[in-house]
Amino acid sequence: MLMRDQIKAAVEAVLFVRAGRVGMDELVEILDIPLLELKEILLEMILEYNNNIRSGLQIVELNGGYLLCTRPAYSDILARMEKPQKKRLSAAALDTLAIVAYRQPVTRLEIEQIRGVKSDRIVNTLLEKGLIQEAGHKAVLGKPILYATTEEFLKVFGLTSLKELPDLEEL
Amino acid sequence: MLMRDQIKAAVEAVLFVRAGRVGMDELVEILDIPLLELKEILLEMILEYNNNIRSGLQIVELNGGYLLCTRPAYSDILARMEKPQKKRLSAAALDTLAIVAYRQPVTRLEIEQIRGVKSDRIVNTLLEKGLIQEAGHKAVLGKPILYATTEEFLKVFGLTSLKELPDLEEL
Amino acid sequence: MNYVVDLESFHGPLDLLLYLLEEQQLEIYDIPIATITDQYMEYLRQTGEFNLEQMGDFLIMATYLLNLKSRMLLPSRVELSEEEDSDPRAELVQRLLDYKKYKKLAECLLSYQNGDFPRVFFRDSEDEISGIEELVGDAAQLWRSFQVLLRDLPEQEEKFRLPQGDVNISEKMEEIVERLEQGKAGLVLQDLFQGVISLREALAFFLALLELIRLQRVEAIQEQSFGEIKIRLQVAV
Repeated sequence: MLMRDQIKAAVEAVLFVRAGRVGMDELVEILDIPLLELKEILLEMILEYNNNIRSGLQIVELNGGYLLCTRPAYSDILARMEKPQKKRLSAAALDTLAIVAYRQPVTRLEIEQIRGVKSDRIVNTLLEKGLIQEAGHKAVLGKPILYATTEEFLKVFGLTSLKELPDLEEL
Repeated sequence: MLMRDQIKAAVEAVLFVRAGRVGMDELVEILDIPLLELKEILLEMILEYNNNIRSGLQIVELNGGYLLCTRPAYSDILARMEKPQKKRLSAAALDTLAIVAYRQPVTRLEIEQIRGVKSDRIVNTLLEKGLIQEAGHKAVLGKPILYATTEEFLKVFGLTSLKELPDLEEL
Repeated sequence: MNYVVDLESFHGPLDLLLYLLEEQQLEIYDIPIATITDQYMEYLRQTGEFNLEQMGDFLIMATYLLNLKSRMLLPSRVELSEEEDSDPRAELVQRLLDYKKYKKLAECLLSYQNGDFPRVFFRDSEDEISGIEELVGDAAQLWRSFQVLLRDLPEQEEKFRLPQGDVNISEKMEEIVERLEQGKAGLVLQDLFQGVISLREALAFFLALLELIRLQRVEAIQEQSFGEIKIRLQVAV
Protein backbone atom coordinates (compact mmCIF):
# COMPACT_ATOMS: atom_id res chain seq x y z
CA MET A 1 0.00 0.00 0.00
CA LEU A 2 1.37 3.36 -1.05
CA MET A 3 1.41 6.42 1.18
CA ARG A 4 -0.29 9.52 -0.14
CA ASP A 5 3.02 11.23 -0.92
CA GLN A 6 4.21 8.14 -2.70
CA ILE A 7 1.05 8.07 -4.76
CA LYS A 8 1.68 11.63 -5.81
CA ALA A 9 5.23 10.78 -6.77
CA ALA A 10 4.00 7.76 -8.70
CA VAL A 11 1.38 9.82 -10.56
CA GLU A 12 4.07 12.32 -11.46
CA ALA A 13 6.33 9.55 -12.74
CA VAL A 14 3.52 8.05 -14.83
CA LEU A 15 2.53 11.40 -16.34
CA PHE A 16 6.19 12.11 -17.02
CA VAL A 17 6.85 8.88 -18.84
CA ARG A 18 3.83 9.19 -21.09
CA ALA A 19 4.47 12.10 -23.41
CA GLY A 20 0.76 12.86 -23.57
CA ARG A 21 -2.56 12.43 -21.86
CA VAL A 22 -3.05 9.54 -19.45
CA GLY A 23 -6.68 8.52 -19.08
CA MET A 24 -8.24 8.45 -15.65
CA ASP A 25 -9.16 4.78 -15.94
CA GLU A 26 -5.64 3.94 -16.98
CA LEU A 27 -4.28 5.80 -13.95
CA VAL A 28 -6.63 3.86 -11.69
CA GLU A 29 -5.41 0.62 -13.19
CA ILE A 30 -1.71 1.44 -13.05
CA LEU A 31 -1.78 2.80 -9.52
CA ASP A 32 -4.39 0.40 -8.23
CA ILE A 33 -6.22 2.89 -6.03
CA PRO A 34 -9.89 3.90 -5.99
CA LEU A 35 -11.06 6.47 -8.56
CA LEU A 36 -12.36 8.91 -5.98
CA GLU A 37 -9.15 8.94 -4.01
CA LEU A 38 -7.16 9.42 -7.20
CA LYS A 39 -9.33 12.34 -8.28
CA GLU A 40 -8.80 14.02 -4.93
CA ILE A 41 -5.06 13.47 -5.14
CA LEU A 42 -4.90 14.88 -8.66
CA LEU A 43 -6.77 18.00 -7.62
CA GLU A 44 -4.29 18.47 -4.77
CA MET A 45 -1.39 17.94 -7.12
CA ILE A 46 -2.70 20.47 -9.62
CA LEU A 47 -2.94 23.04 -6.83
CA GLU A 48 0.50 22.21 -5.49
CA TYR A 49 2.05 22.50 -8.91
CA ASN A 50 0.34 25.82 -9.51
CA ASN A 51 1.62 27.22 -6.24
CA ASN A 52 5.14 26.01 -6.66
CA ILE A 53 6.95 28.83 -8.39
CA ARG A 54 10.06 26.73 -8.56
CA SER A 55 8.44 24.32 -10.98
CA GLY A 56 8.33 24.93 -14.71
CA LEU A 57 5.68 22.26 -15.09
CA GLN A 58 1.95 22.01 -14.60
CA ILE A 59 -0.67 19.28 -14.60
CA VAL A 60 -3.55 19.86 -16.99
CA GLU A 61 -6.84 18.04 -17.36
CA LEU A 62 -7.65 17.09 -20.92
CA ASN A 63 -10.55 15.02 -22.22
CA GLY A 64 -11.04 13.20 -18.95
CA GLY A 65 -7.35 12.49 -18.51
CA TYR A 66 -4.32 14.28 -17.17
CA LEU A 67 -1.07 15.36 -18.66
CA LEU A 68 2.11 17.00 -17.56
CA CYS A 69 3.30 19.96 -19.60
CA THR A 70 5.33 23.15 -19.20
CA ARG A 71 3.95 26.43 -17.98
CA PRO A 72 3.23 29.04 -20.64
CA ALA A 73 5.55 31.48 -18.83
CA TYR A 74 8.56 29.60 -20.16
CA SER A 75 7.57 29.45 -23.81
CA ASP A 76 10.22 32.01 -24.83
CA ILE A 77 12.98 29.97 -23.34
CA LEU A 78 11.67 26.67 -24.63
CA ALA A 79 11.22 28.03 -28.13
CA ARG A 80 15.01 28.48 -28.13
CA MET A 81 15.52 24.76 -27.76
CA GLU A 82 16.42 23.10 -30.97
CA LYS A 83 13.64 20.84 -31.94
CA PRO A 84 14.90 17.48 -33.10
CA GLN A 85 14.05 17.68 -36.80
CA LYS A 86 10.49 18.79 -36.31
CA LYS A 87 9.05 19.25 -39.71
CA ARG A 88 7.53 22.61 -40.44
CA LEU A 89 4.05 22.53 -41.82
CA SER A 90 3.54 24.10 -45.21
CA ALA A 91 1.41 27.22 -45.50
CA ALA A 92 -1.27 25.17 -47.26
CA ALA A 93 -1.26 22.66 -44.40
CA LEU A 94 -1.59 25.47 -41.86
CA ASP A 95 -4.49 27.03 -43.78
CA THR A 96 -6.29 23.73 -43.88
CA LEU A 97 -5.56 23.01 -40.25
CA ALA A 98 -6.94 26.42 -39.27
CA ILE A 99 -10.17 25.66 -41.07
CA VAL A 100 -10.50 22.24 -39.42
CA ALA A 101 -9.66 23.70 -36.00
CA TYR A 102 -12.36 26.35 -36.16
CA ARG A 103 -15.04 24.60 -38.16
CA GLN A 104 -14.76 21.10 -36.76
CA PRO A 105 -16.25 18.72 -37.50
CA VAL A 106 -15.93 19.69 -41.15
CA THR A 107 -16.05 17.85 -44.49
CA ARG A 108 -13.40 18.01 -47.18
CA LEU A 109 -15.83 19.82 -49.46
CA GLU A 110 -16.40 22.52 -46.87
CA ILE A 111 -12.64 22.96 -46.56
CA GLU A 112 -12.32 23.23 -50.32
CA GLN A 113 -15.08 25.82 -50.49
CA ILE A 114 -13.21 28.03 -48.09
CA ARG A 115 -9.76 27.48 -49.56
CA GLY A 116 -10.93 27.63 -53.16
CA VAL A 117 -8.67 24.72 -54.11
CA LYS A 118 -8.80 20.94 -54.16
CA SER A 119 -7.66 19.76 -50.78
CA ASP A 120 -7.69 15.97 -50.83
CA ARG A 121 -3.92 15.64 -50.79
CA ILE A 122 -3.42 18.11 -47.99
CA VAL A 123 -6.18 16.46 -45.94
CA ASN A 124 -4.46 13.10 -46.40
CA THR A 125 -1.16 14.57 -45.32
CA LEU A 126 -2.71 15.99 -42.15
CA LEU A 127 -4.36 12.62 -41.47
CA GLU A 128 -1.03 10.85 -41.89
CA LYS A 129 0.68 13.29 -39.57
CA GLY A 130 -2.02 12.56 -37.01
CA LEU A 131 -3.01 16.23 -36.75
CA ILE A 132 -6.58 15.59 -37.84
CA GLN A 133 -8.78 12.52 -37.64
CA GLU A 134 -12.02 11.25 -39.04
CA ALA A 135 -14.96 12.14 -36.83
CA GLY A 136 -17.97 10.35 -38.24
CA HIS A 137 -20.03 11.18 -41.27
CA LYS A 138 -22.13 14.20 -42.07
CA ALA A 139 -25.83 13.39 -42.36
CA VAL A 140 -26.18 14.69 -45.90
CA LEU A 141 -26.22 13.08 -49.33
CA GLY A 142 -23.19 10.87 -49.82
CA LYS A 143 -22.46 10.79 -46.09
CA PRO A 144 -19.14 12.62 -46.44
CA ILE A 145 -16.46 12.05 -43.81
CA LEU A 146 -16.14 14.69 -41.13
CA TYR A 147 -12.73 15.76 -39.87
CA ALA A 148 -11.66 17.09 -36.48
CA THR A 149 -8.34 17.95 -34.85
CA THR A 150 -6.49 15.48 -32.62
CA GLU A 151 -4.65 15.65 -29.32
CA GLU A 152 -1.47 15.60 -31.36
CA PHE A 153 -2.67 18.86 -32.89
CA LEU A 154 -2.94 20.41 -29.42
CA LYS A 155 0.51 19.08 -28.60
CA VAL A 156 2.18 20.51 -31.69
CA PHE A 157 0.65 23.92 -31.13
CA GLY A 158 1.11 23.90 -27.37
CA LEU A 159 -2.55 24.19 -26.46
CA THR A 160 -4.15 22.43 -23.53
CA SER A 161 -7.64 22.88 -24.98
CA LEU A 162 -9.31 24.05 -28.18
CA LYS A 163 -10.73 26.93 -26.16
CA GLU A 164 -7.29 28.49 -26.12
CA LEU A 165 -7.43 29.16 -29.86
CA PRO A 166 -7.72 32.87 -30.66
CA ASP A 167 -11.28 34.06 -30.99
CA LEU A 168 -12.53 33.89 -34.56
CA GLU A 169 -14.75 36.94 -34.25
CA GLU A 170 -11.95 39.11 -32.92
CA LEU A 171 -9.96 38.80 -36.10
CA MET B 1 16.87 38.78 -15.86
CA LEU B 2 15.40 35.69 -14.30
CA MET B 3 15.18 35.15 -10.54
CA ARG B 4 16.87 32.07 -9.14
CA ASP B 5 13.57 30.27 -8.65
CA GLN B 6 12.55 31.10 -12.19
CA ILE B 7 15.83 29.75 -13.48
CA LYS B 8 15.16 26.51 -11.66
CA ALA B 9 11.68 26.32 -13.13
CA ALA B 10 13.07 27.03 -16.59
CA VAL B 11 15.74 24.34 -16.21
CA GLU B 12 13.07 21.90 -15.15
CA ALA B 13 10.93 22.80 -18.17
CA VAL B 14 13.86 22.40 -20.56
CA LEU B 15 14.87 19.03 -19.12
CA PHE B 16 11.23 17.95 -19.21
CA VAL B 17 10.65 18.82 -22.84
CA ARG B 18 13.79 17.11 -24.06
CA ALA B 19 13.21 13.46 -23.42
CA GLY B 20 16.92 12.90 -23.00
CA ARG B 21 20.17 14.45 -21.90
CA VAL B 22 20.64 18.19 -22.33
CA GLY B 23 24.28 19.23 -22.64
CA MET B 24 25.66 21.82 -20.26
CA ASP B 25 26.67 24.16 -23.08
CA GLU B 26 23.22 23.91 -24.58
CA LEU B 27 21.65 24.77 -21.21
CA VAL B 28 23.92 27.82 -20.93
CA GLU B 29 22.84 28.93 -24.38
CA ILE B 30 19.12 28.36 -23.89
CA LEU B 31 18.96 29.98 -20.46
CA ASP B 32 21.55 32.64 -21.19
CA ILE B 33 23.22 32.55 -17.76
CA PRO B 34 26.88 31.97 -16.84
CA LEU B 35 28.14 28.40 -16.67
CA LEU B 36 29.25 28.59 -13.06
CA GLU B 37 25.94 29.90 -11.83
CA LEU B 38 24.09 27.24 -13.78
CA LYS B 39 26.26 24.48 -12.30
CA GLU B 40 25.54 25.71 -8.83
CA ILE B 41 21.82 25.85 -9.53
CA LEU B 42 21.78 22.34 -10.95
CA LEU B 43 23.55 20.97 -7.87
CA GLU B 44 20.91 22.62 -5.71
CA MET B 45 18.14 21.24 -7.87
CA ILE B 46 19.52 17.71 -7.69
CA LEU B 47 19.54 17.93 -3.90
CA GLU B 48 16.05 19.39 -3.75
CA TYR B 49 14.66 16.71 -5.99
CA ASN B 50 16.31 14.01 -3.93
CA ASN B 51 14.84 15.38 -0.72
CA ASN B 52 11.38 15.82 -2.09
CA ILE B 53 9.63 12.55 -1.43
CA ARG B 54 6.56 13.81 -3.24
CA SER B 55 8.33 13.83 -6.57
CA GLY B 56 8.63 10.75 -8.71
CA LEU B 57 11.36 12.38 -10.74
CA GLN B 58 15.05 13.01 -10.30
CA ILE B 59 17.76 14.95 -12.07
CA VAL B 60 20.78 12.92 -13.08
CA GLU B 61 24.14 14.05 -14.39
CA LEU B 62 25.19 12.16 -17.46
CA ASN B 63 28.24 12.71 -19.66
CA GLY B 64 28.54 16.37 -18.77
CA GLY B 65 24.84 16.98 -19.31
CA TYR B 66 21.69 16.62 -17.28
CA LEU B 67 18.67 14.45 -17.59
CA LEU B 68 15.27 14.39 -15.94
CA CYS B 69 14.04 10.86 -15.34
CA THR B 70 11.88 8.83 -12.98
CA ARG B 71 13.13 7.47 -9.68
CA PRO B 72 13.97 3.78 -9.60
CA ALA B 73 11.50 3.31 -6.73
CA TYR B 74 8.62 3.63 -9.19
CA SER B 75 9.83 1.24 -11.84
CA ASP B 76 7.32 -1.46 -10.82
CA ILE B 77 4.43 0.90 -11.30
CA LEU B 78 5.78 2.26 -14.54
CA ALA B 79 6.20 -1.25 -15.89
CA ARG B 80 2.42 -1.57 -15.67
CA MET B 81 2.00 1.24 -18.19
CA GLU B 82 1.16 0.30 -21.68
CA LYS B 83 4.14 0.57 -23.95
CA PRO B 84 4.32 3.61 -26.22
CA GLN B 85 1.16 3.46 -28.30
CA LYS B 86 1.37 0.55 -30.61
CA LYS B 87 0.37 1.61 -34.04
CA ARG B 88 -1.93 -0.52 -36.08
CA LEU B 89 -1.48 -0.41 -39.80
CA SER B 90 -4.24 1.20 -41.82
CA ALA B 91 -6.46 -1.05 -43.91
CA ALA B 92 -4.86 0.34 -47.08
CA ALA B 93 -1.39 -0.41 -45.74
CA LEU B 94 -2.45 -3.89 -44.73
CA ASP B 95 -3.92 -4.61 -48.17
CA THR B 96 -0.80 -3.44 -49.90
CA LEU B 97 1.42 -5.37 -47.54
CA ALA B 98 -0.65 -8.50 -48.13
CA ILE B 99 -0.15 -8.17 -51.87
CA VAL B 100 3.60 -7.69 -51.49
CA ALA B 101 3.83 -10.57 -49.02
CA TYR B 102 2.00 -13.04 -51.23
CA ARG B 103 3.08 -11.89 -54.66
CA GLN B 104 6.65 -10.82 -54.01
CA PRO B 105 8.64 -9.62 -55.79
CA VAL B 106 6.01 -7.36 -57.20
CA THR B 107 5.94 -4.01 -59.01
CA ARG B 108 3.89 -1.03 -57.96
CA LEU B 109 1.79 -1.39 -61.10
CA GLU B 110 0.95 -4.97 -60.20
CA ILE B 111 -0.08 -3.82 -56.74
CA GLU B 112 -2.28 -1.15 -58.28
CA GLN B 113 -3.88 -3.66 -60.62
CA ILE B 114 -4.94 -5.78 -57.67
CA ARG B 115 -6.01 -2.92 -55.43
CA GLY B 116 -7.63 -1.00 -58.26
CA VAL B 117 -6.28 2.30 -56.91
CA LYS B 118 -3.12 4.37 -57.18
CA SER B 119 -0.69 3.10 -54.58
CA ASP B 120 2.45 5.20 -54.84
CA ARG B 121 1.91 6.92 -51.51
CA ILE B 122 1.11 3.80 -49.59
CA VAL B 123 4.13 2.02 -51.11
CA ASN B 124 6.31 4.92 -50.00
CA THR B 125 4.85 4.76 -46.51
CA LEU B 126 5.61 1.04 -46.27
CA LEU B 127 9.13 1.69 -47.54
CA GLU B 128 9.58 4.39 -44.90
CA LYS B 129 8.32 2.11 -42.18
CA GLY B 130 10.84 -0.46 -43.34
CA LEU B 131 8.18 -3.12 -43.94
CA ILE B 132 9.00 -3.51 -47.63
CA GLN B 133 12.15 -2.90 -49.62
CA GLU B 134 13.25 -2.61 -53.21
CA ALA B 135 14.27 -5.92 -54.67
CA GLY B 136 15.73 -5.25 -58.08
CA HIS B 137 13.98 -4.42 -61.32
CA LYS B 138 11.54 -6.39 -63.40
CA ALA B 139 12.87 -7.32 -66.83
CA VAL B 140 10.07 -5.64 -68.78
CA LEU B 141 9.68 -2.32 -70.54
CA GLY B 142 10.62 0.54 -68.22
CA LYS B 143 12.39 -1.80 -65.81
CA PRO B 144 9.97 -1.09 -62.94
CA ILE B 145 11.18 -1.51 -59.36
CA LEU B 146 10.25 -4.74 -57.64
CA TYR B 147 9.23 -4.78 -53.99
CA ALA B 148 9.57 -7.47 -51.36
CA THR B 149 8.94 -7.70 -47.63
CA THR B 150 11.72 -7.11 -45.09
CA GLU B 151 12.90 -8.77 -41.90
CA GLU B 152 11.15 -5.98 -40.06
CA PHE B 153 7.94 -7.19 -41.68
CA LEU B 154 8.50 -10.69 -40.26
CA LYS B 155 9.20 -9.16 -36.86
CA VAL B 156 6.08 -7.02 -36.81
CA PHE B 157 3.88 -9.90 -37.87
CA GLY B 158 5.56 -12.37 -35.58
CA LEU B 159 6.78 -14.69 -38.31
CA THR B 160 10.10 -16.43 -38.46
CA SER B 161 9.87 -17.02 -42.18
CA LEU B 162 7.64 -16.18 -45.13
CA LYS B 163 6.69 -19.85 -45.26
CA GLU B 164 4.67 -19.29 -42.12
CA LEU B 165 2.23 -17.03 -43.94
CA PRO B 166 -1.19 -18.71 -44.10
CA ASP B 167 -1.46 -20.76 -47.25
CA LEU B 168 -3.46 -19.21 -50.05
CA GLU B 169 -4.33 -22.49 -51.72
CA GLU B 170 -6.01 -23.83 -48.61
CA LEU B 171 -8.93 -21.54 -49.13
CA MET C 1 7.44 44.39 -67.34
CA ASN C 2 7.58 40.86 -68.51
CA TYR C 3 7.97 38.23 -65.86
CA VAL C 4 6.59 34.83 -65.12
CA VAL C 5 4.42 34.48 -62.08
CA ASP C 6 4.84 31.39 -60.02
CA LEU C 7 1.31 30.23 -59.36
CA GLU C 8 2.68 27.56 -57.06
CA SER C 9 3.59 30.25 -54.59
CA PHE C 10 -0.05 31.19 -54.27
CA HIS C 11 -2.09 28.76 -52.24
CA GLY C 12 -4.98 29.14 -54.62
CA PRO C 13 -7.06 31.59 -56.63
CA LEU C 14 -8.40 33.33 -53.52
CA ASP C 15 -4.87 33.90 -52.34
CA LEU C 16 -3.94 35.41 -55.69
CA LEU C 17 -7.00 37.68 -55.60
CA LEU C 18 -6.16 38.84 -52.10
CA TYR C 19 -2.63 39.55 -53.25
CA LEU C 20 -3.87 41.60 -56.21
CA LEU C 21 -6.23 43.57 -53.98
CA GLU C 22 -3.63 44.20 -51.31
CA GLU C 23 -0.96 45.14 -53.81
CA GLN C 24 -3.13 47.97 -55.05
CA GLN C 25 -4.64 48.75 -51.68
CA LEU C 26 -8.12 48.04 -52.90
CA GLU C 27 -11.07 47.45 -50.62
CA ILE C 28 -12.41 43.93 -50.44
CA TYR C 29 -15.88 45.40 -49.93
CA ASP C 30 -15.78 47.30 -53.20
CA ILE C 31 -13.83 45.22 -55.66
CA PRO C 32 -13.37 46.79 -59.10
CA ILE C 33 -14.28 43.54 -60.83
CA ALA C 34 -13.29 44.60 -64.34
CA THR C 35 -9.80 45.65 -63.28
CA ILE C 36 -9.22 42.68 -61.04
CA THR C 37 -10.46 40.24 -63.65
CA ASP C 38 -8.11 41.68 -66.24
CA GLN C 39 -5.19 41.52 -63.85
CA TYR C 40 -6.07 38.02 -62.79
CA MET C 41 -6.24 36.88 -66.42
CA GLU C 42 -2.96 38.62 -67.11
CA TYR C 43 -1.35 36.65 -64.27
CA LEU C 44 -2.63 33.41 -65.68
CA ARG C 45 -1.37 34.34 -69.13
CA GLN C 46 2.08 35.12 -67.83
CA THR C 47 2.28 31.87 -66.01
CA GLY C 48 4.62 29.50 -67.68
CA GLU C 49 4.70 25.94 -66.46
CA PHE C 50 2.03 24.90 -64.07
CA ASN C 51 0.57 21.94 -62.41
CA LEU C 52 -2.59 20.98 -64.21
CA GLU C 53 -4.60 20.02 -61.17
CA GLN C 54 -3.83 23.34 -59.54
CA MET C 55 -4.44 25.27 -62.74
CA GLY C 56 -7.97 23.88 -62.78
CA ASP C 57 -8.84 25.76 -59.62
CA PHE C 58 -7.42 28.96 -61.05
CA LEU C 59 -9.39 28.53 -64.25
CA ILE C 60 -12.64 27.96 -62.37
CA MET C 61 -12.07 31.25 -60.61
CA ALA C 62 -11.25 32.91 -63.93
CA THR C 63 -14.58 31.77 -65.36
CA TYR C 64 -16.35 33.02 -62.29
CA LEU C 65 -14.65 36.41 -62.52
CA LEU C 66 -15.43 36.77 -66.21
CA ASN C 67 -19.03 35.94 -65.48
CA LEU C 68 -19.12 38.54 -62.71
CA LYS C 69 -17.53 41.09 -64.97
CA SER C 70 -20.11 40.58 -67.67
CA ARG C 71 -22.93 40.78 -65.15
CA MET C 72 -21.53 44.05 -63.84
CA LEU C 73 -21.24 45.46 -67.35
CA LEU C 74 -24.71 44.49 -68.56
CA PRO C 75 -27.22 47.24 -68.07
CA SER C 76 -30.17 46.00 -66.06
CA ARG C 77 -32.98 46.24 -68.55
CA VAL C 78 -35.60 44.49 -66.60
CA GLU C 79 -36.92 45.49 -63.26
CA LEU C 80 -34.95 43.27 -60.96
CA SER C 81 -36.34 41.37 -58.09
CA GLU C 82 -35.01 42.06 -54.62
CA GLU C 83 -32.69 39.10 -54.68
CA GLU C 84 -31.26 39.73 -58.11
CA ASP C 85 -30.77 43.33 -57.25
CA SER C 86 -28.11 42.48 -54.70
CA ASP C 87 -24.50 43.11 -55.65
CA PRO C 88 -23.26 40.18 -57.74
CA ARG C 89 -19.93 40.58 -55.98
CA ALA C 90 -21.42 39.78 -52.59
CA GLU C 91 -20.53 36.10 -52.72
CA LEU C 92 -16.97 36.76 -53.82
CA VAL C 93 -16.56 39.37 -51.09
CA GLN C 94 -17.78 36.91 -48.48
CA ARG C 95 -15.48 34.18 -49.72
CA LEU C 96 -12.49 36.50 -49.70
CA LEU C 97 -13.32 37.70 -46.19
CA ASP C 98 -13.67 34.12 -44.97
CA TYR C 99 -10.48 33.06 -46.63
CA LYS C 100 -8.61 36.03 -45.22
CA LYS C 101 -9.84 35.20 -41.75
CA TYR C 102 -8.59 31.62 -41.90
CA LYS C 103 -5.33 32.75 -43.37
CA LYS C 104 -4.86 34.93 -40.33
CA LEU C 105 -5.72 32.03 -38.08
CA ALA C 106 -3.13 29.94 -39.87
CA GLU C 107 -0.60 32.63 -39.03
CA CYS C 108 -1.70 32.44 -35.39
CA LEU C 109 -1.16 28.71 -35.42
CA LEU C 110 2.33 29.23 -36.79
CA SER C 111 3.07 31.70 -34.00
CA TYR C 112 1.92 29.15 -31.44
CA GLN C 113 4.11 26.53 -32.98
CA ASN C 114 7.08 28.87 -32.94
CA GLY C 115 6.46 29.83 -29.33
CA ASP C 116 5.81 33.49 -30.23
CA PHE C 117 2.69 33.31 -28.07
CA PRO C 118 2.80 31.88 -24.55
CA ARG C 119 2.22 28.19 -25.02
CA VAL C 120 2.89 25.02 -23.19
CA PHE C 121 5.35 22.42 -24.35
CA PHE C 122 4.77 18.74 -24.06
CA ARG C 123 7.49 16.24 -23.51
CA ASP C 124 9.18 14.97 -26.64
CA SER C 125 8.43 11.32 -26.63
CA GLU C 126 11.24 8.88 -27.30
CA ASP C 127 9.21 7.77 -30.28
CA GLU C 128 9.45 11.09 -31.98
CA ILE C 129 13.13 11.41 -31.35
CA SER C 130 14.20 8.04 -32.59
CA GLY C 131 11.48 7.87 -35.20
CA ILE C 132 10.69 4.38 -34.00
CA GLU C 133 7.09 3.45 -33.65
CA GLU C 134 6.11 0.06 -32.53
CA LEU C 135 3.98 -1.46 -35.23
CA VAL C 136 1.75 -4.36 -34.54
CA GLY C 137 0.12 -6.73 -36.91
CA ASP C 138 -0.68 -10.37 -37.34
CA ALA C 139 -0.38 -12.71 -40.23
CA ALA C 140 -4.01 -13.81 -40.13
CA GLN C 141 -5.06 -10.23 -40.69
CA LEU C 142 -2.74 -10.02 -43.63
CA TRP C 143 -4.13 -13.19 -45.07
CA ARG C 144 -7.72 -11.98 -44.69
CA SER C 145 -6.89 -8.72 -46.46
CA PHE C 146 -5.42 -10.61 -49.35
CA GLN C 147 -8.40 -12.96 -49.52
CA VAL C 148 -10.77 -10.06 -49.81
CA LEU C 149 -8.61 -8.46 -52.46
CA LEU C 150 -8.49 -11.64 -54.49
CA ARG C 151 -12.21 -12.14 -54.21
CA ASP C 152 -12.82 -8.69 -55.63
CA LEU C 153 -10.18 -9.15 -58.26
CA PRO C 154 -11.76 -10.77 -61.39
CA GLU C 155 -13.73 -7.74 -62.39
CA GLN C 156 -10.83 -5.40 -61.91
CA GLU C 157 -8.42 -7.71 -63.64
CA GLU C 158 -10.29 -7.54 -66.94
CA LYS C 159 -10.32 -3.79 -66.68
CA PHE C 160 -6.71 -3.23 -65.80
CA ARG C 161 -4.71 -6.13 -67.13
CA LEU C 162 -1.98 -5.06 -69.43
CA PRO C 163 -0.56 -7.02 -72.33
CA GLN C 164 1.50 -9.84 -71.00
CA GLY C 165 3.51 -12.59 -72.60
CA ASP C 166 0.45 -14.30 -74.07
CA VAL C 167 0.45 -12.11 -77.16
CA ASN C 168 3.03 -13.32 -79.59
CA ILE C 169 3.38 -11.19 -82.68
CA SER C 170 5.60 -13.56 -84.63
CA GLU C 171 3.03 -16.33 -84.18
CA LYS C 172 0.41 -14.01 -85.57
CA MET C 173 2.67 -13.19 -88.50
CA GLU C 174 2.95 -16.85 -89.35
CA GLU C 175 -0.78 -17.26 -89.01
CA ILE C 176 -1.46 -14.41 -91.41
CA VAL C 177 0.96 -15.77 -94.02
CA GLU C 178 -0.59 -19.22 -93.65
CA ARG C 179 -4.09 -17.89 -94.21
CA LEU C 180 -2.99 -15.83 -97.18
CA GLU C 181 -1.39 -18.88 -98.73
CA GLN C 182 -4.65 -20.77 -98.45
CA GLY C 183 -6.93 -18.12 -99.94
CA LYS C 184 -5.61 -17.29 -103.41
CA ALA C 185 -7.47 -14.04 -103.81
CA GLY C 186 -6.09 -12.67 -100.59
CA LEU C 187 -8.03 -11.41 -97.59
CA VAL C 188 -10.02 -8.37 -96.74
CA LEU C 189 -8.57 -6.63 -93.70
CA GLN C 190 -11.66 -7.24 -91.57
CA ASP C 191 -11.43 -10.98 -92.17
CA LEU C 192 -8.18 -10.99 -90.27
CA PHE C 193 -10.02 -10.15 -87.10
CA GLN C 194 -12.67 -12.81 -87.41
CA GLY C 195 -12.78 -14.96 -84.32
CA VAL C 196 -10.58 -12.57 -82.39
CA ILE C 197 -11.86 -12.34 -78.82
CA SER C 198 -9.69 -9.84 -77.08
CA LEU C 199 -8.43 -6.42 -77.84
CA ARG C 200 -4.93 -7.64 -77.20
CA GLU C 201 -5.22 -10.33 -79.82
CA ALA C 202 -6.59 -7.86 -82.34
CA LEU C 203 -3.70 -5.57 -81.55
CA ALA C 204 -1.26 -8.44 -82.05
CA PHE C 205 -2.76 -9.23 -85.48
CA PHE C 206 -2.53 -5.61 -86.48
CA LEU C 207 1.09 -5.29 -85.34
CA ALA C 208 1.91 -8.55 -87.10
CA LEU C 209 0.36 -7.21 -90.29
CA LEU C 210 2.33 -3.97 -90.07
CA GLU C 211 5.50 -5.93 -89.54
CA LEU C 212 4.77 -8.16 -92.58
CA ILE C 213 4.17 -5.09 -94.71
CA ARG C 214 7.42 -3.56 -93.50
CA LEU C 215 9.23 -6.76 -94.40
CA GLN C 216 7.53 -6.60 -97.81
CA ARG C 217 6.13 -10.09 -97.43
CA VAL C 218 2.59 -8.82 -97.62
CA GLU C 219 0.96 -5.89 -99.35
CA ALA C 220 -2.17 -4.00 -98.48
CA ILE C 221 -4.13 -2.34 -101.19
CA GLN C 222 -7.01 0.06 -100.96
CA GLU C 223 -8.43 0.76 -104.40
CA GLN C 224 -10.64 3.64 -103.47
CA SER C 225 -11.07 5.90 -100.48
CA PHE C 226 -13.09 4.24 -97.74
CA GLY C 227 -13.09 1.05 -99.80
CA GLU C 228 -12.02 -2.35 -98.61
CA ILE C 229 -8.42 -2.93 -97.80
CA LYS C 230 -7.18 -6.07 -99.40
CA ILE C 231 -4.24 -7.99 -98.14
CA ARG C 232 -2.23 -10.43 -100.20
CA LEU C 233 1.13 -12.00 -100.28
CA GLN C 234 3.67 -9.90 -102.07
CA VAL C 235 4.83 -11.62 -105.17
CA ALA C 236 8.56 -11.89 -105.29
CA VAL C 237 9.93 -9.95 -108.21
